[in-house]
Amino acid sequence: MSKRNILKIIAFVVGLYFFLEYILPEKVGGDFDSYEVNSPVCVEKQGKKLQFYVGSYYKGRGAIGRMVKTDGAWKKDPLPVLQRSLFMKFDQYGLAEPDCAATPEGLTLLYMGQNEKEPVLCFAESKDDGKTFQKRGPAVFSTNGLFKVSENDPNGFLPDRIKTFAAEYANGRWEVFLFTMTYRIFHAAGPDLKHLALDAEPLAGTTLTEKSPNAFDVALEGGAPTLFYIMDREIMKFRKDGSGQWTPLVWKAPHGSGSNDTMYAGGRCDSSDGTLYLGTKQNQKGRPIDSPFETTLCAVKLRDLSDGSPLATEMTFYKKVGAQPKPTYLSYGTEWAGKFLTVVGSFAIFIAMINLMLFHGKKIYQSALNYNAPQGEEKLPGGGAPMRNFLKNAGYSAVFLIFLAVMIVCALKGQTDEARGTGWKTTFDFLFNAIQAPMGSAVFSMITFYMISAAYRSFKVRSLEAGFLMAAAIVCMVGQMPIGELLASLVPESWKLLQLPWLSGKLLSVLNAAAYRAVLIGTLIGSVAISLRIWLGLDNSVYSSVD
Amino acid sequence: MTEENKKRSLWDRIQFCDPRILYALFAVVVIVFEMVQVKMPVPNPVWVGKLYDKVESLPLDKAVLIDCDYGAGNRGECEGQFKAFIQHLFSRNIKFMVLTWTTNVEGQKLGRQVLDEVAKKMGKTDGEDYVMFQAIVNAGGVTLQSLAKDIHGFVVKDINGRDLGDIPMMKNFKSINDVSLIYRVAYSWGGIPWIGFVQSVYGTPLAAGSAGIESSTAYPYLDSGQLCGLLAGAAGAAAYEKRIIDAGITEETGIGTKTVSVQSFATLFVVVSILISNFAMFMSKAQSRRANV
Amino acid sequence: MQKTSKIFWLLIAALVLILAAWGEVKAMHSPAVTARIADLELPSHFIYRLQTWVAALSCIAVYSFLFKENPFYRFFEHALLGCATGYSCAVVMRQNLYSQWLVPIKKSLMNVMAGSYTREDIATVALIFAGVIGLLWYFQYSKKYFWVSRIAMCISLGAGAGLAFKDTFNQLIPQITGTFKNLCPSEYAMPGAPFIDRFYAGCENAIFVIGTVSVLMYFFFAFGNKNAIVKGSSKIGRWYLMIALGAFFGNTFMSRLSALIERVHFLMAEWLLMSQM
Amino acid sequence: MDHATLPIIIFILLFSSFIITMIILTKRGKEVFLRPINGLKVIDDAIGRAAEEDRPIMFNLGFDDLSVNLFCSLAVMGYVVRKAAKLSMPVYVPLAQPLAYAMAEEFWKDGYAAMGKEGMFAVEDCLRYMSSNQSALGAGIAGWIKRDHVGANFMFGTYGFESMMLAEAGQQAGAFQIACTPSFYQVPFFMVSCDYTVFGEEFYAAGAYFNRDPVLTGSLVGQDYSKLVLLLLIVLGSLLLTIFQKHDYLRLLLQW
Repeated sequence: MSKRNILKIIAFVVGLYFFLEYILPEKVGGDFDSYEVNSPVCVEKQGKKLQFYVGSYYKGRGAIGRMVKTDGAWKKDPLPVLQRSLFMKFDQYGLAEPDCAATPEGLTLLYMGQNEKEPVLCFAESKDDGKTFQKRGPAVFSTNGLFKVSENDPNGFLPDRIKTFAAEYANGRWEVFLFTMTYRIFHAAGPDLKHLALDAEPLAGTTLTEKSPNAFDVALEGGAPTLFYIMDREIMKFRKDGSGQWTPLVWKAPHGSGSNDTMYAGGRCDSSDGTLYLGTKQNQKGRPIDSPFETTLCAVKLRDLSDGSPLATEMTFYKKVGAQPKPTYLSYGTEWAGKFLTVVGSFAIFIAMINLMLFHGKKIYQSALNYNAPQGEEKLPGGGAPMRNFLKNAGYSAVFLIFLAVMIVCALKGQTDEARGTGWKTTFDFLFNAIQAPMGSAVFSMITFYMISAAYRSFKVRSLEAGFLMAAAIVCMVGQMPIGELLASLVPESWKLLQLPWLSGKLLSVLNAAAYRAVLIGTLIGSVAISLRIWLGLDNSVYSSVD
Repeated sequence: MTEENKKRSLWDRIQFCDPRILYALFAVVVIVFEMVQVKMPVPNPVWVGKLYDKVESLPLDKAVLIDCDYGAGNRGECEGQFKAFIQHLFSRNIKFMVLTWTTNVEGQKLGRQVLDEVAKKMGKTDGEDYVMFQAIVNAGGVTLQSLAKDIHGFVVKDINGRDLGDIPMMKNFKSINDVSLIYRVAYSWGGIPWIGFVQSVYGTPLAAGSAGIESSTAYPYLDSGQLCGLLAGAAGAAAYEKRIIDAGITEETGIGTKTVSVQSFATLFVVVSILISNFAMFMSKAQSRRANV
Repeated sequence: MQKTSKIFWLLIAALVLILAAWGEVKAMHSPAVTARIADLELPSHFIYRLQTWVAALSCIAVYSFLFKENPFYRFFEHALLGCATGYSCAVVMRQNLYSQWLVPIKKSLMNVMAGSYTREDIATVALIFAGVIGLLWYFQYSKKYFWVSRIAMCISLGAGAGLAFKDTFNQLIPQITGTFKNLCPSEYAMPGAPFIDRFYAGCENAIFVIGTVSVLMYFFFAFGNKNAIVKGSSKIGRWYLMIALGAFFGNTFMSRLSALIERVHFLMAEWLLMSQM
Repeated sequence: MDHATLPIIIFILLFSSFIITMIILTKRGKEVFLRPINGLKVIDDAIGRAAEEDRPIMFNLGFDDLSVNLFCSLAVMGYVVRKAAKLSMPVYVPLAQPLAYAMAEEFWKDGYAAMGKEGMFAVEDCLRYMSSNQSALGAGIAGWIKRDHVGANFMFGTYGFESMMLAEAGQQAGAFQIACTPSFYQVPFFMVSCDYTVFGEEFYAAGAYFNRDPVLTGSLVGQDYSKLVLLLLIVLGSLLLTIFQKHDYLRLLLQW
């Protein structure tokens, strides 16, 4: 077992750990709601309180989770109850804005299915208190009896695209309200969600500004379905009057938790036990009432909307700050491995310093020996007075060691808080601002002079290729500078090709991006090959100095 | 055919002139336009606007993680990008954490000087509105993986030596899921593999402020959506500064704007010199062809 | 020629000294200087001016290397090397090894001694092993045990190789899917866009996809030498690369120029106070 | 993703199998075709021209320390030294790293020994360790090129900004210059002042082309097949998207 093989095995084992940690699939039910949590909805089924919410693990991939209130505390299911499906056209990119209603057969959950076209209002039914749902596809609306469902507008006849919706199941009929992109509310009703008759005219009396409502839901208040929404700290309520027309019971009352910012109520309400529960997401703007600053879901009990008393809040914390994706069995070690390798790396940084100290120390030592050596046997180039000779050889090494020592001591002492006014901090700032920073940028900028003389002398268009390169370089340089902007203002707006900023933008974001993307793909595949060779020990150049 | 035995025609004298004349002319151009700060219309690249709008739409309950890794060499470009960005964050009351690496300690020192100066002007307190971590060693992807999972456990202390647990602001930011945007200011934006280990894993948007040289490698990533914004060189810094001045966040002209107005004349000088030297080459070739025909 | 250039440089030096002295006078009572002193928290005006002078001399030393390598430059170069190495080692000592490694280990050791410890404490104590491996780096100075220093390198290399797959494929997949471009977008793909915009978008996408494909073909080595398509498209690929290289060259100039302009701004504004701070 | 999705696992298995099988095949001696790089075909003409004008040849190894890049450059250097030894021409090799000096000396001596011309040129004045500081290295080599009026200048390996100084000095001295570097940023400067420029992955192909190391050649061919798969995916994806205007199924499949 030669030393080289031992090293190869060590490298292989360490590499295997990280490779397997990446390859093993996540433990089932990763923290699907660890990235974002919003739009909760509460529902009551035979005395059992449920709450559904949208949780997303990766930005934008919403899935619906479920919480049950058992003996006073909300308990969260680890797995999402409803997820996006890849090949069902309506919700490939995730689910959003759920609303739940209890029906005789079980629970029905309506949601906006996100896909690359407009969101589609779909629904799913569950028989076992929301543990599992079967998707039923889009809800179908029709005006005066004409059903038309097509691939382009799966919702059937719709006057406008849906912004948000509200639905409730009351005494055998579904009442659905649609808040459209043009800020109008439409009402639809029907025996089941596949046959909903949509009123031709929007709801009258709605004073809607160009804003979407904070909360928008329909609930049974005293048995009668009531639509209500919060818009700019005003609560509007609609109820069906005797003649079947929806009349607005306008009631303006301040609400919110006393802080001047509105209580962001993004959820729904439910009134099975006579009081309205309004699920809300914690207020983003100001500091929350008394809870630590966490994304919380709370069911807000609206005792009674009419007397305008502020909403009592019933807090339920459930998302842990700092939640992470569910690891595989090997993942618990990656944090420790990260700290381990970082510490090993930090030890390696001293090698550069030690090498420099050895190099310059040797120079000083040899010059000192040479100082009193007789004329003939100097080890270093001699000539001239011994002191001048010593300084010429060892002077600069001494300068290096002095500055090294002074800088280490000042940097160690000068950076802490209590050293703010002391001499250490001033010397440290002096050394940094007088020598390190200016010389660093001076050395970096020195090359500009080389570039200018090299550019002038040797950048000649000798071949067509060099001509292409030169033209692209000039367009890129002038196009990104204010000069390009000045020249562009002389050219008429429609002649895009002559406007250098536009041209350099296109050159960079299309031609350069395409070419460099291919180079990038080549480099990435190259790094896979190199790391594969190092990992499997095929590459011997790395162990060249080990027998 | 070295240049000595070539007939010293006018064009040859121009083509092979002494570089010191070039240096002198260039120095004159830079010094003159440094003293005469000409007011120039600052260009407005697409990706600067996209980053500005992204910061405008950031949620307040998450923090921004700034990776400040520029060196003394590219203060001209990156310091303007860093300063404009933190002024914008301060004006929108978005909390942010500044991360620095041991492999480039200048970034920590220069970043801290700029941060203290801007915080003092805009009345922001360390620990409440912003925090600067102590430097961490870059051991590649494995460092980012454990940093993303548990910031407190990995960084342990901030630059003044206070534990992260005692800092009031840090109570709400424990892992990368509490970070709404990562912004890397550096000479080479790709130096730290944020895309491979954080952006593609957690979906945290990543924006880059890089020196001009490396900005051309960012465009494939901008096109594929892995980067959500780019400030390219001093021109990028000047464009962002113009936007925050228009929004009334600050009045003083930024470092980028000063650099870019002188830089456009320096660039013009270089471009003109290249064209002259090419023109001289063509003329001398034509002359020699006419001579031996 | 030699004598005249010597006089020429002496004249330049004299002019600079006069401007510098005039700058000092202006600096005495210029508000911008006092603001700058407050910003940098410097104790006195003299220290600020000394710092500016040393910074200016170091810049001139660097630029003097352009003409000839001289002891003035070599002094400041070794000073820079000393400061840079010293500062980074001090930061590693205090901020990495002391407070990110020793302090957590001390704290969790106390917990373990006291008996009340969690899983994290044991993990932190186990980090001592990392220090042992870290010390192996220094075996490279001994001839006999040179290979021991390669252990630490192997661990880092192995981890790097293992993680390279994750880094590579997490970057690669969005790059590939990013190149799926719609070559002729229809009314359905871009609703409400007039034909001319859709045509331009289609051309742009076509240029992009052809570019990526042809440059990929340019870097094929193992096959396709006789195949006409590969030969033709790699020629197109080379044109695309020329333009990309032109963009690289243009941006390289931008960076170098802004570094020089920043230095000239420092010299003119802070040292000679001839331009606005 | 934090953990590999199904498409990524398929890619990993596919690419690894390409690379490993090709390495095993080339180790077993299967002759693998590598298209000649156009820049390297003219190496012989460059040496011949320099020999005619009786001007020395210079081979730069760039800034690499012990790494894959250095071994590729050394492979080409071995070939150049052997060719120059046949025409009994000196080859100057300036170096930037101490470790590289030892390896270069070995290759240099083997080259001349193979042609039976051991003692013809002294190692000390042909191989010189300049400095590991970039600006000093650039200035030193530029001076050396102009002083010795180099006839053919080869620049292999990775370069920083000193690439400009070398290329311009060589162009001034009227040398026939060939540059071959993986560092993409220096290619524009080489492109405009050298006669032939080889860049990107062609540098590794050059190494494999000359030293026929089975591991390097095999993995290059394996990488080519992987890139072919990705190329076909790109073409397929674009066509699919053009046909089904908005439904980007392949993108959804890959980003499961």
